[in-house]
Amino acid sequence: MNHDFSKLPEIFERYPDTPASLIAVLQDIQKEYHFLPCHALEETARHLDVPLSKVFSVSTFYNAFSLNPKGEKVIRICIGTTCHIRGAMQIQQQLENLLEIKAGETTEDLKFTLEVVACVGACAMAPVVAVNEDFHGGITVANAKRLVKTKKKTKKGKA
Amino acid sequence: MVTLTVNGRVVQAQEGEMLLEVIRREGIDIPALCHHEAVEPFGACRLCMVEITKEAWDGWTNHVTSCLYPVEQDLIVSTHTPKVNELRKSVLDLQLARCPNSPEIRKLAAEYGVNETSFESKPDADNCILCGLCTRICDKMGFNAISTVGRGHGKEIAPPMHEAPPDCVGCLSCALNCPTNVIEYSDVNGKRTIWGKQFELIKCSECGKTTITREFAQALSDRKGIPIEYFEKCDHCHRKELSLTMGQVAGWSKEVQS
Amino acid sequence: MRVEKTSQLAKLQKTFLEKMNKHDRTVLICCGPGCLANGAQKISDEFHKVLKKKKIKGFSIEALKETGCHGFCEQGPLVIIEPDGIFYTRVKVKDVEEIIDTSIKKKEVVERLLYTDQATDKTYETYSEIPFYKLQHRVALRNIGKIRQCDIEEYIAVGGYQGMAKALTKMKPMEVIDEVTTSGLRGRGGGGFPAGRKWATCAKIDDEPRYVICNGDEGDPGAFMDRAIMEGDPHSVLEGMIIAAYAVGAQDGYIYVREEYPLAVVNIQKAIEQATELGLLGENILGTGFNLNLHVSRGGGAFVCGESSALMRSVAGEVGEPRAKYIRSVQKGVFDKPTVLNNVESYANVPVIIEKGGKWFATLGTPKSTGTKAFSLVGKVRNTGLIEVPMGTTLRQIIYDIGGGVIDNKPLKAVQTGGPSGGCLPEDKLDLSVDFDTLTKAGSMMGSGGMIVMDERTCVVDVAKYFLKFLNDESCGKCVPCREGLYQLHALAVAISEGRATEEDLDKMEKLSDNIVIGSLCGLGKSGPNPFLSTIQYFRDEYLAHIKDKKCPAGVCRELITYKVDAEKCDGCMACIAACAQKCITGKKGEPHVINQERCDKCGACYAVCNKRDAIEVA
Amino acid sequence: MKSRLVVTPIQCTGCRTCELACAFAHSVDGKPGKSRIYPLPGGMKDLYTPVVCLQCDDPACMKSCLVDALSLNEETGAIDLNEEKCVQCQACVAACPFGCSLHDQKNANVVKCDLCGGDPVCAFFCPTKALEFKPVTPTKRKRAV
Repeated sequence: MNHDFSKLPEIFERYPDTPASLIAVLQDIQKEYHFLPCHALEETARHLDVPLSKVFSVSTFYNAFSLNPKGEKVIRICIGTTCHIRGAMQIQQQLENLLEIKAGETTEDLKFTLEVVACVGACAMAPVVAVNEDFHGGITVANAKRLVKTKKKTKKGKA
Repeated sequence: MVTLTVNGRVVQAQEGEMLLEVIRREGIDIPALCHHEAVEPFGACRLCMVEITKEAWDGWTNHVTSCLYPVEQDLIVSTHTPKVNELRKSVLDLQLARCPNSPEIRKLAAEYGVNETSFESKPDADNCILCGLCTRICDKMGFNAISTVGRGHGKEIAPPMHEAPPDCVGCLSCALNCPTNVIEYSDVNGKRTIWGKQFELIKCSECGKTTITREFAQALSDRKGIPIEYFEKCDHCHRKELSLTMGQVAGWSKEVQS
Repeated sequence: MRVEKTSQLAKLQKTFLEKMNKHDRTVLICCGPGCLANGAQKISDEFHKVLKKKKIKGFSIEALKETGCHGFCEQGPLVIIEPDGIFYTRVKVKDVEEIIDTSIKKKEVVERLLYTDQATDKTYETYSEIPFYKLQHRVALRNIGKIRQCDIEEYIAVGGYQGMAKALTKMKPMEVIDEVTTSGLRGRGGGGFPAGRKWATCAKIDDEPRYVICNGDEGDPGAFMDRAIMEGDPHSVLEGMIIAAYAVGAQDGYIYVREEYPLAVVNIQKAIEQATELGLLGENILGTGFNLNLHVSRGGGAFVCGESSALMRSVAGEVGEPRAKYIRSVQKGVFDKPTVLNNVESYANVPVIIEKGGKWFATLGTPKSTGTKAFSLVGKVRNTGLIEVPMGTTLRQIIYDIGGGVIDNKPLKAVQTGGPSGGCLPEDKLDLSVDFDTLTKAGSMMGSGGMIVMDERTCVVDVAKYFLKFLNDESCGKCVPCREGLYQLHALAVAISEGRATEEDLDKMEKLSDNIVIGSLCGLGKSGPNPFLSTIQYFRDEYLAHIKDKKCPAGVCRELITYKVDAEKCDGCMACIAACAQKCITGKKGEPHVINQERCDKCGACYAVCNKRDAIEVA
Repeated sequence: MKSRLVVTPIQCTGCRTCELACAFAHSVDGKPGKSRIYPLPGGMKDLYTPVVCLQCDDPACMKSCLVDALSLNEETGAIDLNEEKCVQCQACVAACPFGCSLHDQKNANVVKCDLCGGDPVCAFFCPTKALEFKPVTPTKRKRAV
């Protein structure tokens, strides 16, 4: 896959050129490309003067990073304790069935990524599902279906 | 100097020394799989755990990894209490579940009475116990070619992107210090292969014996200013050369004398 | 503009306070995480839209405020009309115009949006009368929900940065530490270590530079107190950090914020900029010659980074693997330099302690656990939300008096405190006082303050399994007992939940747990078996039911339950048929449905959608 | 003034007593170890040179060691190898221009002359004084790099 890496220098600009900036730089790259392309990791290693192996180690240690491309819409099902006891498992299964992927996977058309997240801190509204940065509380098996459907529609509508 | 007691023996130690050093100096055998003097103590394998207490602690005891615990005045250390042995046994039981086929782990576990793990064995087991010695030694040598990848139970040791590591020079330090000998390499026909990367071994310009890899020699030359020619001969031919040079000087003086 | 002197700060406060009270009506729209998830942003947008069209005397758009979490998330989105404190709940976009016309124009009340207590059927006009609020005592959360979120002007207006001014200009560093020691403040992140002692140790170490760090990596699932503070009142955290930095002699500090809290990252960053602009951060603060720079460090999503040594490695851009703490982090912390690390709530308490005095703080709570503590009260409790109560309040008071009891008045089975590393306490422990030592003694812990209420439909084996999975996923993998031990412990918990385990397995788990507790390197591992240990302590029977009778009494563990349609109760609405992903429910409209047990994967979707709730039975 | 191992090749008869002494002095598990000293032909008839570490002033072995396993023992003047620290990379074996860091294949480790901790047995047992441990003026010392 080809990517436009012209954004990288701009990302590097934002932080001091020290190894301590590694995580921040990777986070910005993740935000920009929705994953960490190999080339970007190599550039980061060179720029911050951090061994490539350390960059790889850090990018596989933290949940925030993904080495595989993610979908345009990242659906994150909160499986925090409260969501869990209020039925997040069922929501997860429902969404997995609807999108025909498992949690952690991305649809073939790169439109949706389904993820589980440990807790988004909106426990009072459990169970919670986040679509990109939008949080939706009080999700049930029935309205989870609607959520994905509307999301799919708006996607189609825009395209 | 610090005075402490190890298994009832009063011993002296330097300030800042770790308990493990003192214990081993006393000739007491305790296992430690993630420890190597070349690198900082790590505290991952938990086998070097000992019980510590002090008279002033009123019977309170603590279990610490001796590789990481600095000596303290009046410390009372016990290396083989029933609880310590149980801890080691438990750790070895768990390690055996991870690496059921490792002869090294099997042997050590058997010493603590574990012949088969009481847990479910890892189905796709390799013999890596994730002690991290390989990566830490690699880092210490300044090559940083490999690292831990991922975390938790799925953690592994791998080169970046799981591809041939660009920074590896084939020095073999990772493989030779692996406590379970899990890192594969081969030296065939003047070529060394490790981590999926191939290296040319230097052939002695005199006898043709292979020595270290060219990349390693180049790195040593670049970083330490050692003339690259030094690496062209094997140690044996170097000795022969020295013998002849000295012999020449000696022979010359012999002639002068006579 | 820069504030150069304390007197200037006092003047500013007056100006800002006048500005804040300029309008005779103020509308506060709660934009905390809970309300946002229920559409608070749309409410706020609607208010702006409608108010742009209408001109109301003595009111302008400036008097509309988006605030941090007001606390009563269950009833959100919340809108509060000040100064009377009129409290509107479950506000919808279509209600906005009516609120404006009635409450702002006519200064009357929209009755139907007021809160009615389900238990007593009593309706309340203002929030301060509601039991949920009435029984709380807010110190750390003092400003949240009352001022515009992340607004330095309003923070100063309500007395912000006065504690800092007092510390920097009237107190010596040692006096600041003494004050904090007197207050008895203990770490709110879960450890409960006395903050004053930590600061004193750090101040004494002869090494430079020193650092202050704020742990905002609130990783406990089920907890969102720190999130609410960082989003709603970030300046209180900054002020606390400045005071700490002054006390220990640090010139640099880091605030480590979870990236899962994007708004917290933004607001903390914004707050730092606002404070720096006013000269309350940066060089020569208040003309005292004291300098402090604060930086935001975003966490990468690793629970273990809540552990201080892992957090410090993460701040340095490394993998978050903890180090053994025989050499303490106050001595060798971030970048191997002396470091004071406290959590968000701890810092938020500090300005008040300095302002009102440590003695005042120590009058709150119990002698050994002073002050108040914020909790996120969630789970199967009626009034979910963010609360703050004096230490020593009993669990029963929190759950029943503030929380309004269990949903649908079901019996309470357990309350889980302390996050994954904490434990579950049964009904008969509800009269325990909530403080550090009592909870630990009972086999749970204070933790960062998640409080999750569980009813009879919660299976403790499932809860233990859930937490063990979480901890197993989040283990950094460095040391063997945690990496391998929690993995095996989880595997055994799964075996129990699937009816494959024996009683010997329980013994094995207890023994293994003991060894993990002693043998692990960091706090994550050392407390890792707690979810199992506390549940087996109080709910052994339920474990045995899974093992011996192959039954899950709570009807949760899939392998041990069956879903059945009660033909008499089923009215054939077909809702379950539509919800079933396995397509294993058959039946015609108006006729009782049947579940094909062979194909049923027990996902529970049918149970969840059944209109006549009890037409589908779990056994 | 520090003592040094002084080699006088003319005196050497190639009897290999030094080699034997060294192997015994450095025994491993009760078995003779790898000798650190080798009397080799000096290029002329009946001329032998006992080749042994020169304990250079600026030693290539020490420079090549990336884990600081080699260090100067101030007391003995020897470049000592800390076997506990050594990672077997054999950089020193390859780097020494005199071939005096050795790889012991049998025990899979690296060895080098440690002057027997200040009293080298090779010199003690040398019947012809081809090897002597005695004080020398520093100017005669060799440099490797």
